[in-house]
Amino acid sequence: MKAKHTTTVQSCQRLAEGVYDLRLVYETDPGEVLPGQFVGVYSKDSARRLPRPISIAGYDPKGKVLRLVFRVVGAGTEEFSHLKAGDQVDVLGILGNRYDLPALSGKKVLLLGGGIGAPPMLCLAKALHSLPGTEVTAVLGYRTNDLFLADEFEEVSKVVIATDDGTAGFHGNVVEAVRAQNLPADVICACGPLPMLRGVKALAEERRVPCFLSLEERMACGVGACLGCVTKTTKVDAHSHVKNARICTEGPVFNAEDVEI
Amino acid sequence: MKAKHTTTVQSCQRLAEGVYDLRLVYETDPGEVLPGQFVGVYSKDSARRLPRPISIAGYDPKGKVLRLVFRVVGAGTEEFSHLKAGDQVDVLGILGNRYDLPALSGKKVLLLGGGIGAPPMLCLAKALHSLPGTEVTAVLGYRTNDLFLADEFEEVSKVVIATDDGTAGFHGNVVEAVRAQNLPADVICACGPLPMLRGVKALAEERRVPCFLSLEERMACGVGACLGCVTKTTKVDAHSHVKNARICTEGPVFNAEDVEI
Amino acid sequence: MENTNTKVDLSVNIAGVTFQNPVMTASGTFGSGMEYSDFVDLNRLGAVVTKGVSNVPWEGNPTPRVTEVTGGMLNAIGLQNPGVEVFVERDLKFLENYKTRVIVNVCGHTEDEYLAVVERLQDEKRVDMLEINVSCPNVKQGAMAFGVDPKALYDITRKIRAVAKQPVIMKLTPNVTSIRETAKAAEDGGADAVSLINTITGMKIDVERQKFVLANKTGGMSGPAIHPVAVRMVYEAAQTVQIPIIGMGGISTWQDAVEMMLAGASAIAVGAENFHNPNATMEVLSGIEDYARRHHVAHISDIVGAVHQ
Amino acid sequence: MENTNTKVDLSVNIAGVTFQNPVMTASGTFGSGMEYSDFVDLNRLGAVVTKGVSNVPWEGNPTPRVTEVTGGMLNAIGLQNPGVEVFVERDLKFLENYKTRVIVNVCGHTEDEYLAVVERLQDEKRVDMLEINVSCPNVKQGAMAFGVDPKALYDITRKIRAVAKQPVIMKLTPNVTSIRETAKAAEDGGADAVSLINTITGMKIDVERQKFVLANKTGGMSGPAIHPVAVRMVYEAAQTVQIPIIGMGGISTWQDAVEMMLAGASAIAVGAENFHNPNATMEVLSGIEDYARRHHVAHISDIVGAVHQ
Ligand SMILES: Cc1cc2nc3c(=O)[nH]c(=O)nc-3n(C[C@H](O)[C@H](O)[C@H](O)COP(=O)(O)OP(=O)(O)OC[C@H]3O[C@@H](n4cnc5c(N)ncnc54)[C@H](O)[C@@H]3O)c2cc1C
Ligand SMILES: Cc1cc2nc3c(=O)[nH]c(=O)nc-3n(C[C@H](O)[C@H](O)[C@H](O)COP(=O)(O)OP(=O)(O)OC[C@H]3O[C@@H](n4cnc5c(N)ncnc54)[C@H](O)[C@@H]3O)c2cc1C
Ligand SMILES: Cc1cc2nc3c(=O)[nH]c(=O)nc-3n(C[C@H](O)[C@H](O)[C@H](O)COP(=O)(O)O)c2cc1C
Ligand SMILES: Cc1cc2nc3c(=O)[nH]c(=O)nc-3n(C[C@H](O)[C@H](O)[C@H](O)COP(=O)(O)O)c2cc1C
Ligand code: FES
Ligand code: FES
Repeated sequence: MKAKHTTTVQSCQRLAEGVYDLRLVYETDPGEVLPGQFVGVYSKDSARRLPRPISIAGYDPKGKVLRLVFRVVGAGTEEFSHLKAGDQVDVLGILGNRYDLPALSGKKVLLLGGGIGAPPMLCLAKALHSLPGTEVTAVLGYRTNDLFLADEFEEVSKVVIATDDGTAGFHGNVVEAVRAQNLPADVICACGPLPMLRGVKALAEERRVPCFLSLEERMACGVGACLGCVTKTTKVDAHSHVKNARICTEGPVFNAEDVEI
Repeated sequence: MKAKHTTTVQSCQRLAEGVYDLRLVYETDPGEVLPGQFVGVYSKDSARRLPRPISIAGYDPKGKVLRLVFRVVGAGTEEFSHLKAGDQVDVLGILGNRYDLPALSGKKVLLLGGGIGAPPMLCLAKALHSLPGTEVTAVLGYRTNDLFLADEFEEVSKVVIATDDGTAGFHGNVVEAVRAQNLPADVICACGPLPMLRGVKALAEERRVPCFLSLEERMACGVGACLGCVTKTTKVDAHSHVKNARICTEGPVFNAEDVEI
Repeated sequence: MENTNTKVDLSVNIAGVTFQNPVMTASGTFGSGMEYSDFVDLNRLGAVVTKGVSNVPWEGNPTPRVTEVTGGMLNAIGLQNPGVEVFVERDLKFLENYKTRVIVNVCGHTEDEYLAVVERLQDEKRVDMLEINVSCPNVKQGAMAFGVDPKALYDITRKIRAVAKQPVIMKLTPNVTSIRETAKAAEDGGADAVSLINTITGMKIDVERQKFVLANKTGGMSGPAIHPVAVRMVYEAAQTVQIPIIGMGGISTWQDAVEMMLAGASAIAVGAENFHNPNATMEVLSGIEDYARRHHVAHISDIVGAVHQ
Repeated sequence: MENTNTKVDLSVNIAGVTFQNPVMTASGTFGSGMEYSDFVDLNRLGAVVTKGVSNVPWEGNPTPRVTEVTGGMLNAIGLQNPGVEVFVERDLKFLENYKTRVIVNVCGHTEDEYLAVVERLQDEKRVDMLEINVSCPNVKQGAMAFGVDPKALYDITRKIRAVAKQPVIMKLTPNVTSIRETAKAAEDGGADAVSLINTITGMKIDVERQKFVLANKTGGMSGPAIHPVAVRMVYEAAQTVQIPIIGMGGISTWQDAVEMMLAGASAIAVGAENFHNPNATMEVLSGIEDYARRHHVAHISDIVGAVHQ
């Protein structure tokens, strides 16, 4: 059951320049929460009507605590960055599909997170960590050495850092890091900016390994009704009957083979 | 110098059902503040663009503390009622003209305040209280016995209470109360709903005493630029050159003779 | 104006079709109801108005297709839809599970395309009314052209009216000099009702990138920002035509809905607000009912056009 | 895109008149500058555009004349003004104290009334340009009619152009099916520039009282809510005409102003935002300057219409 929930801010902390870690406590159980899913966060300002899609960086079912990590890019995220413990926030969802954990179980999984694409990968890394025989390597790309979440990845996976300016780890982007270090993978999961995802898709094709991508697009409804958020697909989509799939509903996680990006 | 000021909430207290007492501390000196003037209070919600005109109920020049007493009638005043100490509020002004204190000095002054028209009368009553030989009687009209500010009027003036439902004081409106009790006056000052002001104007004409009215109208700019807030005048207005005067600039206090209401 | 317990008759009649209440969903903002059935009991709606459907599947526009603007949004979906066959087999079938009325929104590039859909739906029992979208600003070819030219609108209305077995609602665009003229053209062409407003064409430019935010450059604006324009147009249309009006455009609260009805709308539709508040239709509905009680309105249809009196 | 210290040339040229920067005030929202001179150093403005002036004093509409709507406001001032004589003697005289450019907005009920004002201003040195308001939706008679009919607009433009000694800006209404047509009509009639948009006609009804909020029933909508429509129309006009465009409608930030210039406006005007932020013009100006620096724009006029390229 999708629903619009009222949540209460537990904390909102700055992780790096412009990057915040927000913990929201649900009043009512949002149901099962899985890596890859997202929520829509509403602004309190009545001029800003659309929910902001933010990936789930973590969820604690005991306390019903949702963790979101976001970068300030505009008025909505700016507003969220000022949230204080006790504030109320309206949240749509849990929304979207999820990474197929059974399919990843027991494999060498390469997780690629570019910039603010890292948070959903952390949620996935933690889930994979508890699956026996699963070897996880996270390759995290940042602009500079103002890293965030890397320490938490360390706890559940091998970590490779790449920075655009070379101030930490590998000097270059995540795909270049994987190539340079020839990191092995049975399967690749990635989230980040589109150019990076294109590179990841190409890499996976070269290596002939399965690859799952978290896609992003501007959204309105978040629940599959408006057809605002589609991605081009290689085959006719079962729901839309055209070569378009709704990222909010059929995604955000897609098999790289199925989408044209 | 008119200016848009940033103020900080000192307190916001409920006085009666839906009526709040807001104290705002100016950062920079707003200049002289006199009875009859008003400010424009801005909403924090970016969908609400226009300042809400609110009369000055009091001002402490030492602490630069402005006092506003308002009734919740819509989204803006609803928002203001939730203000907490420490919140920041943007305020336009001190705006508008003022009651002519020298002209009232030494007279028997009848102050008529209907409902949320009482607050500016309190500011005036306090100012008159310090003028030697001035005798002030405040006639305050309420819907019910959920009175507000009456106790403060008691400290600086004689007080007559009138209620619409007769649950306190005189059963009827303020004009009826003045007539019934044949309250004496050299001059009348009044603020309240338009039907009441019409009654006050008629009363003053009958008695042939000077009468000053605080008028209200929907405003946009608050500073005389938009011509949104005019009242009909009996003679051609010096600024507009038509029979219209700007309530925000030539008013809000008008000699009853000069306006057609 | 205290609450009373009198029962309010919320039903409205439009062109012979009775709706249990005046609250509908605006086409394209509610799919065929399926996506919102977690939030809303579809049985409680006056009608589900479905997303525009064409004779064959349409791909729609490239992305980005949506963006936010002050008090609303722009969309340029471009009428992506699976075509009328899939629509009948899947969406109409889904709606058979509900007792609410169904209004099918129809789009096309050419008269023939519109007529093909209308014909295909002739014998579909689940279709209570047709709403003809002659006003979608997001398809390059056709559509909008019918909506802005009174003569073209009159013609296509006549042709559709001749073929349709269900009552026909012509959906009007606000992007015109005179809504009176287009409303009249629809009425003269035989429309059983008009609905308005569709979106107002707008544009957003990303100043840092110096590029259009939407792939389509322009998009249709909806949401609370357009409400005052919608109310004005409903009012003008109501002054001009005798046929019923379904009012929409920026309705986000019951007050907005009542305002639209007072201006002359027999029923109203909630559009982009569903994205802001998926429960909006239900809140609007209970607000309307409450309003009627407080104002001692026995039949909600009594308030339609009340401001004209 | 780091800050550099290069000096940006903010000046713009419109029909031979040079403005020190592209930031103007929108007519009717700034009086003649006097009321905002506490807030804004008028010398820093690109131009003061004055409130509409007619040949004789106008009383305007009854009150309420203004009300708020989501992201904006409605106004139905009805062009109250003291008439051109008082305007010349008082307002123009006041403006002699400032070096900023002056654009005088002109209104009338009939062609003759417009022409009377234009003639009276012929030899007034303080008048740099005229802006002809053929688009005010709040006067019952005249005005709006000229603005929505391309033929009438063409005619009045020609007549005014023949009499005016200053360059003429025709101010266009957004309440039309095609802004391209009206912009073209103005250009063909000899306008030296066009300005757009004026307000979009809207309505607000008080649902509890079942009455119109504005005495005039309808009012013109302005503020951020109309910005996307204004950008779209400026873009369309820029595609259509060669004469310069002054862009306005919902500009509240420098981003909005830059957006308008990218869409094709040579200069921009801040209107209702002055009521929200009396310092808005100055903030917009410094934001534009900063933007130009960050984007290494030497002359601000280089960004005009950049999104078309
Ligand atoms: C499935 C999904 C998951 C996401 N997860 C995260 C995350 O975990 N952390 C994070 O920081 N960001 C995430 N994003 C991006 C995030 O949604 C945007 O940064 C955010 O919406 C910007 O809002 P704003 O009001 O600050 O920006 P503005 O630019 O002021 O927003 C204006 C409008 O554009 C939309 N918008 C702007 N940028 C984007 C974008 N990149 N993607 C989608 N919509 C956008 C906004 O939602 C809003 O409707 C995700 C996006 C999607 C689609
Ligand atoms: C000179 C002056 C002094 C005033 N002093 C006081 C006071 O001391 N205490 C008090 O409680 N109220 C006072 N008012 C009335 C007060 O301005 C309105 O109640 C308030 O603006 C309502 O805002 P809202 O957002 O709650 O209502 P909404 O109805 O949501 O407001 C919508 C718009 O209408 C305007 N508006 C609504 N009602 C009025 C009104 N009665 N007068 C003017 N504008 C209105 C609002 O400012 C806003 O622009 C005064 C009004 C004026 C003109
Ligand atoms: C995402 C989206 C898709 C829409 N699709 C359609 C459509 O397919 N057919 C149609 O007639 N109107 C369509 N509309 C217009 C709405 O039905 C409605 O007329 C308009 O949005 C104004 O109402 P609102 O402000 O309540 O959204 C669409 C609107 C939106 C926001
Ligand atoms: C109160 C008010 C008065 C106006 N008066 C005039 C006028 O006299 N002449 C005119 O051409 N436009 C007038 N306008 C329109 C503005 O100049 C401007 O075109 C419109 O408001 C859109 O810009 P904005 O959204 O920035 O306000 C007026 C607008 C407002 C809000
Ligand atoms: S955001 Fe509406 S369908 Fe995905
Ligand atoms: S509110 Fe603008 S002139 Fe008074």
